[in-house]
Amino acid sequence: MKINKFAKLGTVVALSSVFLVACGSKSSSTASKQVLNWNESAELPTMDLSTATDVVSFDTLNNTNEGLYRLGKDSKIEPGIATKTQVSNDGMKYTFTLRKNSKWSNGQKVTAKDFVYSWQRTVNPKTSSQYAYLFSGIANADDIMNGKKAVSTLGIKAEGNYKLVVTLDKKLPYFKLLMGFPVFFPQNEKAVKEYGSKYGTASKYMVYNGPFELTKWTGSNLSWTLKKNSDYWDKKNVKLSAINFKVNKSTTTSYNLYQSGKLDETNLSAEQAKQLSNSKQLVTRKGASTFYLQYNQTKKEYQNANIRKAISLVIDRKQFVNKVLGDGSTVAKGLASTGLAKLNGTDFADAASVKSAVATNRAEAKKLWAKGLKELGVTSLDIQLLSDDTDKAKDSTAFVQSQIEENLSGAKVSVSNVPFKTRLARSVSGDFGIVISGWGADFSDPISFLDLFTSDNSQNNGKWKNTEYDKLIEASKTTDAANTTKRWNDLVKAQKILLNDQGISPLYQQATATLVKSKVKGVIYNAAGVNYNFKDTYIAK
Amino acid sequence: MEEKIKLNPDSFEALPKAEELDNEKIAAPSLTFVQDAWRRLKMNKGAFISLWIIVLMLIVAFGSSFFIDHDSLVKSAPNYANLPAKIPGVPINGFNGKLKVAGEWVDEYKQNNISSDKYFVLGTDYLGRSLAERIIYGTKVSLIVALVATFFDLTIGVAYGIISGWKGGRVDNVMQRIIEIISSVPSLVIVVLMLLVLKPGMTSIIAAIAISSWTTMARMIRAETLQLKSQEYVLAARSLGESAPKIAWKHLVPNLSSIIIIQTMYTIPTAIFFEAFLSFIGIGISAPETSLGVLLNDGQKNFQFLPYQMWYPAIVLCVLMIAFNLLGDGLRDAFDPKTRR
Amino acid sequence: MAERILDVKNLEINFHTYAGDVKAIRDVSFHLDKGETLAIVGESGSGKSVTTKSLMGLLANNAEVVGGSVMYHGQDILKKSEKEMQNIRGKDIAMIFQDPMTSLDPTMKIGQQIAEPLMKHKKMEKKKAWAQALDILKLVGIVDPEKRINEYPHQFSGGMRQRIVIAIALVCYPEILIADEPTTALDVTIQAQILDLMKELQSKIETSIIFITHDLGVVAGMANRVAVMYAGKIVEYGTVDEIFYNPQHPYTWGLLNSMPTLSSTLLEAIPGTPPDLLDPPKGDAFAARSTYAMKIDVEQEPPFFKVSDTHYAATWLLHPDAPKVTPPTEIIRRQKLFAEMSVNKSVKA
Amino acid sequence: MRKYLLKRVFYMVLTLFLVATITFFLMKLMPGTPYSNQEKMTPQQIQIMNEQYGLNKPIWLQYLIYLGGMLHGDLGTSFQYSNQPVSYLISSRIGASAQLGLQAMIFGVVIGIIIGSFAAINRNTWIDTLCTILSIIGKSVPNFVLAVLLQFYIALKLGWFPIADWGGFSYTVLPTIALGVGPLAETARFIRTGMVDVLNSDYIELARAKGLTKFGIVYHHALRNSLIPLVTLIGPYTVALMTGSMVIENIFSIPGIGEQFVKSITTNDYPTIMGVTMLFSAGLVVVILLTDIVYGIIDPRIRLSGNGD
Repeated sequence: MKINKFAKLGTVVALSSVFLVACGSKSSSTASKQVLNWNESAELPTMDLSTATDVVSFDTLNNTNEGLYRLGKDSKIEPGIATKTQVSNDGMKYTFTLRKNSKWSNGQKVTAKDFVYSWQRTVNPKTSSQYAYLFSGIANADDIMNGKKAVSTLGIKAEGNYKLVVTLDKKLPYFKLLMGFPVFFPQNEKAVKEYGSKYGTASKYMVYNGPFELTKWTGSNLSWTLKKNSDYWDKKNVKLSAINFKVNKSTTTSYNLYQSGKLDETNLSAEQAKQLSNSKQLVTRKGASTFYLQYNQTKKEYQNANIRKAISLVIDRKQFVNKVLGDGSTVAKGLASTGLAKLNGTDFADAASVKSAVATNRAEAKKLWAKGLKELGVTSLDIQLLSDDTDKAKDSTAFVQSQIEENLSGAKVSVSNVPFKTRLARSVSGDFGIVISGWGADFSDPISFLDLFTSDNSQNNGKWKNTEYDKLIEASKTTDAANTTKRWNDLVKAQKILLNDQGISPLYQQATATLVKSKVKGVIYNAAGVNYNFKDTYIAK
Repeated sequence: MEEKIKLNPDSFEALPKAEELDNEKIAAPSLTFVQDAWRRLKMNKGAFISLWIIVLMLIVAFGSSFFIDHDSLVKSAPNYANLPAKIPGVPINGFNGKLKVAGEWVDEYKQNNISSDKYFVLGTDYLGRSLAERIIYGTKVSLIVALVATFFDLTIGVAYGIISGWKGGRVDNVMQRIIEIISSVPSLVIVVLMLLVLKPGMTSIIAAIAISSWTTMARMIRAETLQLKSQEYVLAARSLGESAPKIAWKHLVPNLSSIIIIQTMYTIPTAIFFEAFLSFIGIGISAPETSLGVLLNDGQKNFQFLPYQMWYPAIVLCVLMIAFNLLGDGLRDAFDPKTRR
Repeated sequence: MAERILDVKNLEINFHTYAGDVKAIRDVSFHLDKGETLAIVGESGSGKSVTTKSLMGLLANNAEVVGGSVMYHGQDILKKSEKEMQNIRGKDIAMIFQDPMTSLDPTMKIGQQIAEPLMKHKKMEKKKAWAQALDILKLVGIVDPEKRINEYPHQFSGGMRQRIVIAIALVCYPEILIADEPTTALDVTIQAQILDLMKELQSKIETSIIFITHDLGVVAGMANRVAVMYAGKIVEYGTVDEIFYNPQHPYTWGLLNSMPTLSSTLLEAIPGTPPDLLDPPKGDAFAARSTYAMKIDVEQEPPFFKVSDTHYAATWLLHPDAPKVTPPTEIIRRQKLFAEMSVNKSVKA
Repeated sequence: MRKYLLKRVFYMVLTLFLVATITFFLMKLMPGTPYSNQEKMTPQQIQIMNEQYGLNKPIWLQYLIYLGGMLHGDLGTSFQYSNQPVSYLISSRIGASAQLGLQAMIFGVVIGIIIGSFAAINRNTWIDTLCTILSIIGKSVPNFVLAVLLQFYIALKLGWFPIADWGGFSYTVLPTIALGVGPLAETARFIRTGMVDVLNSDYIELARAKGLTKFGIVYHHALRNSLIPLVTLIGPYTVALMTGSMVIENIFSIPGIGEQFVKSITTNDYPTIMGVTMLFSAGLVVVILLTDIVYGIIDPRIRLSGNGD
């Protein structure tokens, strides 16, 4: 009851404040209260965009710095430093005109040279950027990363201070999306040189050109503050005066804080989400990440398609997402996540879905299982199930284990939940039977997923191989790259092949349940790449 | 002096010898050391009750092996997920299938359309598995971890202590340095490091706890052995040419037994705590096996909504720890000759 | 007649234990005159220490005074509150304990330990109390007291520590000094020194002493009167000479017989062990160990029979109807000496 | 005395050296790599990165380099925070942990002494029983369970103290209690037993014979004598507080070492794991040495017998 009343009141106030803001007259009356208290579940490891690898770093970089574009709602491109973009007819050359009123927090102007410097620094093997692979496609990037060419040969040139020219090796249909990802942001050479090894290790060892400036971050503490950047070119549209971030690793703690009003947002554990499923403040952040079973096809039992299909058919995914996870995660339709890309109003996930690949049919499963065992000439099978040691991963393994053991006679599942990096290492070395892992898109394009399972991809730990699949993916990057429909069809076909053969068994598309106070408006969340953009956020009241 | 007492003429006859001897018997029953300890333990109500609680828990936990096996652990029934306790014929809120949701008692069984003849005595967990079953199984696992780890602690610690104390001199010096080094790293850190290297699981936890926790036992045994070594009966045995292992077994171990028993009683709750702690920080027992620590960890995540999921395992864990601690105290008092009256 | 400062009447003390009530003190009466030394002698467990602790109000928690009175300056000490007792302890009645190794606080300078009673009872300032502590240290024969007053107990030998314990007891010049086996834990050579010291101090400080011991040899030189205790009762009391040379109770005979003398080379132990006081025997508690036991000894408790004005003994042997028995030869020898002594005395008189 | 100290310090260094060695090689046995995006990196990049972290060198050389660095207080660079020296990570977080630990120790010891002596003075009465029950419960309830309960009931429901975070004194109250209850229970039990022993000793009887008041006896004699052995418990307490901080800091979101340690375990951050392990060991070894010295200073029996062995 109470919640309802407040919620209504909230909307009214929100509407009126939107009105006021729209008029562009008064924002000072709300300015004093424009402080957001945000929960983080992990520390901020670095502010060096070349070496960042984690969500928190990228999110923070996205709000304190700015590249050519910003990613707005639904991954729409919004203006950043680039005021004008020209693409050559063959799509291999981009010319950006930069705004002249963007400034670093050390007083220097943001120029095209900063981009050149930043990109070269990232692809330089010496920097050992773990995200440099995203540069693949930009002229000479791959060769530079492999140490075959000099850094200066990278396909980026500054023509004067405010004109930037980028040349590509191959067409990148998603190139503009990439520009919203912090790895492609500019870096101030003076700052990098001046701070040396301390660059990006504390808020004072970093310069900013985005809507906010990072403060109170010592490099290892559990709280920091984003303060409105008074030098930001679009500062009049930035409404928040500060965002206080607080790391709480226990969702129990963060929920307690949220309830007591110390936080305006908290992420929820699956159990909390289940209990709060009726709350008006519950916001489910749908991720662009899919979790799936990956079979180790260097082992003969998993080379058997019947075994793989039987295992897939036995899992009741609906029950899993609703009853076990209960955090808004949905049954995966395929590999690429829903909402990632659309063509003519059709979502890629729908277009490329294979119903039987994610269905439950236990009778069929038992038949296939028996058949598979016969083909293998065994009566029982020990299955090593590997996954992370997060709560969700533990729930997943427990559920999958129970589904397999209950329904497939002769199956004996042993589970190991290990830390993320250990899991990665074991995946890479092939020390697993089935691994439950997930992949999140770096940018909003199916290729971000489908690339994983080409036979030569280093991340194809299960070593699933399909020549036609490889060909289709290759075609989408080369011959069909320019033709949107053809490229689309290639990718749809490829995913169907993958699913029909159960190269992987998709489980669910991840969502994160969060609680957000209803007074918080205008939070932009994107599933792929960087998640949060607070530029337009404000507190209604 | 006036005599108010009647004196018989034969009163002053000398006493026959037999009667004399009769008077020499000692009125209080003579008790052996163990009997005396047992009597004293029985006098200590807390310790005695604890003993029975532990026995009961052992019986329930290990007796359950016939009913609760791997299959019932693995089996999930998400339809029944997160139901509160419902005991037939108990109309008390909290035990009748009702749960306090936003300040009001709601019948979760009804809400989830569960047939009215379905009962979960302690409710269910997030996968719809009976919490009672899991707690019993978890208790068993916790006890196994504790008992096996304690067994190693005991054998390593006692043997090490006796050897170190018996040999003395340089051997003792070196052995004590080794103990010093081991105990200069917090044992929990050792356990954590061991678990990182070993594959997670019960065996690793037992091994890790066993490796790190025997030093206290070894120290105490050594100190006592040093004292016993110079006792006459040990010297006598030595001078009669008995072999060292024989002396250790026949003379030292029996005399060390009270220390060993008491120390064991304290090691067990420590091991239980270690296991719970490891599971709590997420490197303990892995699914589908469960333990009190795992249940506690699962429960605390949801404490605001389903407090019973933490309370029940917490109560069982605390009762277990209290029982072992009280029994340990009781045994210490019972065996300690200083408090013998 | 000397002033009677302490009068114990029919004292009965029980200890509550798991097995039942131990009747540790059974109907004990004695008195103490000003300036005299009364020795209470008996085997361990005979109730000597319990008796004296009851005088100090220092009985253990499970002890209960069942009956009797302890009159001190006309007041019954047993009826006094803890608070009132605190003002008597250390000031009027002081005590020396058996084991000097454990009766000093290991963590406190001895100066402070001696000064404590002064600060408590005489309300002295610390400085003054320490000055007086220094004096008493000199008195008890500590060498270099100025230095040693600042030392800790473990830096002293056993004999020195006992001197300190004595110093603590005497620092307030108490009226009664209870010495509970003060020399038992010491070497024989030190024993003599301590005993001499006590005698010397008694004359200086004019205190009455209740001297508890199991060692009759020590008594001879120290005490004016002796009470022999057995199984929670006093079985015989009299002057030193009466006890030593005209003992009447078979237990006293046994004690004397087991004591080395110049003339006898053969020592005889008393056979058997003391009775269990949980269930004390009905008659004479010593009957079971006595070679002179009679039927009546196991039936009825003997009353005190008067031997002289100062000498009483509780044994049926003194009953007029009792057969005359022959005591051990050593006792006969002593009684002979006693007879000679009394003749001499009367001659002198 | 000086010789004894030198000997002790020598053994201390030796111990730390061995701990460092063992931890180092244990870490080398651990599965996994420090990189979270290994598959996406080119061999060239991985090679350069291995060079940066010194992972391409033979293990014995890595070991020597590690030891060499440690002598200069250099514990390497964290794997989870890029370019962040482990020594900085530790030093920036040690304050909170130390404050919390110290407060918990003081809280536990002081309250424990009060409860324990109260129980001993009133032994075998209901007060004693109550104190014993309380201390048994305190010893038996795991601190992380207590922390969750305190946070929920005291902080959230009653609102007496902040729920989490690290700010002023009020923020430290609940974590201090959660962390200090273990030492409190231990102290109470220890003091009770010790004081019962002391109260039964001859010198207390002598003190009573002096006519001292009950308070005087307890304060001047009993407490002093039962407190001295308590010093020996400070070592074990330090251990308990170090390890306890791992979960307590997590639950109360306190930027401390324990919290960092757990994080580095789950992220394979070997340099940090090693660094914290070394810190814990060094802390413990120093505390043990200090308690031995302090014990010698406050106990006259050891102080004046010279070597204190």
